[in-house]
Amino acid sequence: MPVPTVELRFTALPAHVRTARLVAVSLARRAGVADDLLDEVRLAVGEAATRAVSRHRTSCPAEPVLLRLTDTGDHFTAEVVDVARDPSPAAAPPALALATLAETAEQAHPDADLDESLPPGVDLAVIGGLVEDVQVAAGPGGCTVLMAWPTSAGR
Amino acid sequence: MPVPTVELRFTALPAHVRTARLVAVSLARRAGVADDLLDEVRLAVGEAATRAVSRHRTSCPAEPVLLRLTDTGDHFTAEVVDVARDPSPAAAPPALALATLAETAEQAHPDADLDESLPPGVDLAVIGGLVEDVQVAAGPGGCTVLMAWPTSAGR
Amino acid sequence: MDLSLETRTEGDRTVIEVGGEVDVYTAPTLREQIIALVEAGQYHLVVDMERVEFLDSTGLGVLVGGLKRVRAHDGSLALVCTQERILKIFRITGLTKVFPIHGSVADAVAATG
Amino acid sequence: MDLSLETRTEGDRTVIEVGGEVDVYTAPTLREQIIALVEAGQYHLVVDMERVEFLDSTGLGVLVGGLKRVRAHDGSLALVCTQERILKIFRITGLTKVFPIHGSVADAVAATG
Ligand SMILES: Nc1ncnc2c1ncn2[C@@H]1O[C@H](COP(=O)(O)OP(=O)(O)O)[C@@H](O)[C@H]1O
Ligand SMILES: Nc1ncnc2c1ncn2[C@@H]1O[C@H](COP(=O)(O)OP(=O)(O)O)[C@@H](O)[C@H]1O
Repeated sequence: MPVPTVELRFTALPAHVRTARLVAVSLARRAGVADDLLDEVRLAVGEAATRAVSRHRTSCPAEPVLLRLTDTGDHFTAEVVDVARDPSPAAAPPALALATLAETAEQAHPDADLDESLPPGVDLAVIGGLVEDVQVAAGPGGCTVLMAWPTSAGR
Repeated sequence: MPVPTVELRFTALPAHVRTARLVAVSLARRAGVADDLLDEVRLAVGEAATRAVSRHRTSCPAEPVLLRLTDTGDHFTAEVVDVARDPSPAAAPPALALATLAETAEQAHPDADLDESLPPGVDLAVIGGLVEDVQVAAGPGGCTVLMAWPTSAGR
Repeated sequence: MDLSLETRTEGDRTVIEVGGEVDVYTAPTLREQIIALVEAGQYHLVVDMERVEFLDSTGLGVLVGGLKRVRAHDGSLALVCTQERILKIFRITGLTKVFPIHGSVADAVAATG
Repeated sequence: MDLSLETRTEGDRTVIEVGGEVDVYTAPTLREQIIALVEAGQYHLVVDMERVEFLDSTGLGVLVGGLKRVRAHDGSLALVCTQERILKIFRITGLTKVFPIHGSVADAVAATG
């Protein structure tokens, strides 16, 4: 029996992040991930896909982002792979990213800094805060975020 | 601007035909395909994906089926690609497939033939009956079904 | 949405109320239900499709298979369907000439054959 | 589901009722709405998130940006949110300490600051 795997490759556009979420949640549900974890799957896969799209748009807008979804039997895994070869400086550790966020948010009178971009690393900090089982592999040729959730078969 | 394209590669399993339908309809809607054509997209993509899954299960169950969805601006296209190298005999022409279907259905006392498999070619006949713009390219290395629908931008 | 199946008897007919999506993933369940009814001696079936949300050719195959099975016992298989989007695939495939298609379960039960 | 936005005034506050999904695809629309209100001199905003179905960090970024903008005019930005699944991302990111979060629009309007 082949392992049930779905790969979604999408042009680095914001709209396709929605497709990534839709497919991830639909397959997670079918794989038997608990209902109360599905919101977590939706948000975590969305964050990882948004991050990959944003990295591609900076570095290689014509290349697709990959989302690989696998039902291993006892786990449902979601792997988001980007091939951004010009990555932003190594992501800040989650705690630092969140401290910077709180600090910028509390600045009462920003000088000119009115843009909405979050401090680097907030996306990974959100994923880390949500998902217990997550691995990030970053290198000069891109970044992979691998997340796993138990299925009913694995509980 | 890269052309918005989503590629879905899925293990040849019945459950994943649902994912193919879900993604196709969701992207077609977002591309601006008219609401009253979305049922057509759902059914036609489902038929093509079911056919590809069935061909792979006979010939190459470990290899994934490909669904490529593209928003060209004035059209939304769905391409289902199988690589079944041991294809069933060339599909019957649609009219013949449907005549055979009606005939088998009307057999009052079938001998032993109680299986539910449809005569070959019914799937393509349904697609042909639904979709105006469809091209089928069959060869010894697999088969591609390419379907296109106008978007609001193209009307 | 997944398949839902409910069966009940009305006179000498057995009504199967089908809901949700009948496709390559769920069609085996419908097939097994029909086989079980025929094996239990129910040869006059009414398949109520008013709550079906999706039906593809795999689903048609199961209905054709069911028709063959009941006819082998001089039985009948009638459909209840008024949904245009479901009727469409019966029209395309010419099966509107093969299955009696009724507007309501009451009509299907009242009809002979 | 797509984003929906409705704005109305209650006393000296402007309430933005947000519905649907706030993500990388729709966040720009929310940002433009907030910018337009600030440019029109509305510096006390209440963002009602009770009908939000999804909010990611891009949406948080827009809210943080809005907070910075109104504070530049000594204004305020309060949130209305009782949905656990939406509150979760504010907790994870520590932003529950940055935004006043109320249980109803009435509470948010009654609160000072
Ligand atoms: N956003 C959507 N766009 C199009 N179709 C949808 C959408 N949401 C649900 N559907 C329908 O739901 C079906 C499967 O939904 P899903 O929840 O993935 O399946 P299941 O109920 O088996 O888990 C699809 O085939 C499609 O008809
Ligand atoms: N079957 C489903 N499984 C999971 N999520 C779904 C499903 N159907 C709809 N959704 C939700 O709907 C959102 C987008 O639906 P879609 O119809 O594709 O977007 P839009 O409204 O922009 O066309 C997804 O992000 C998801 O939250």
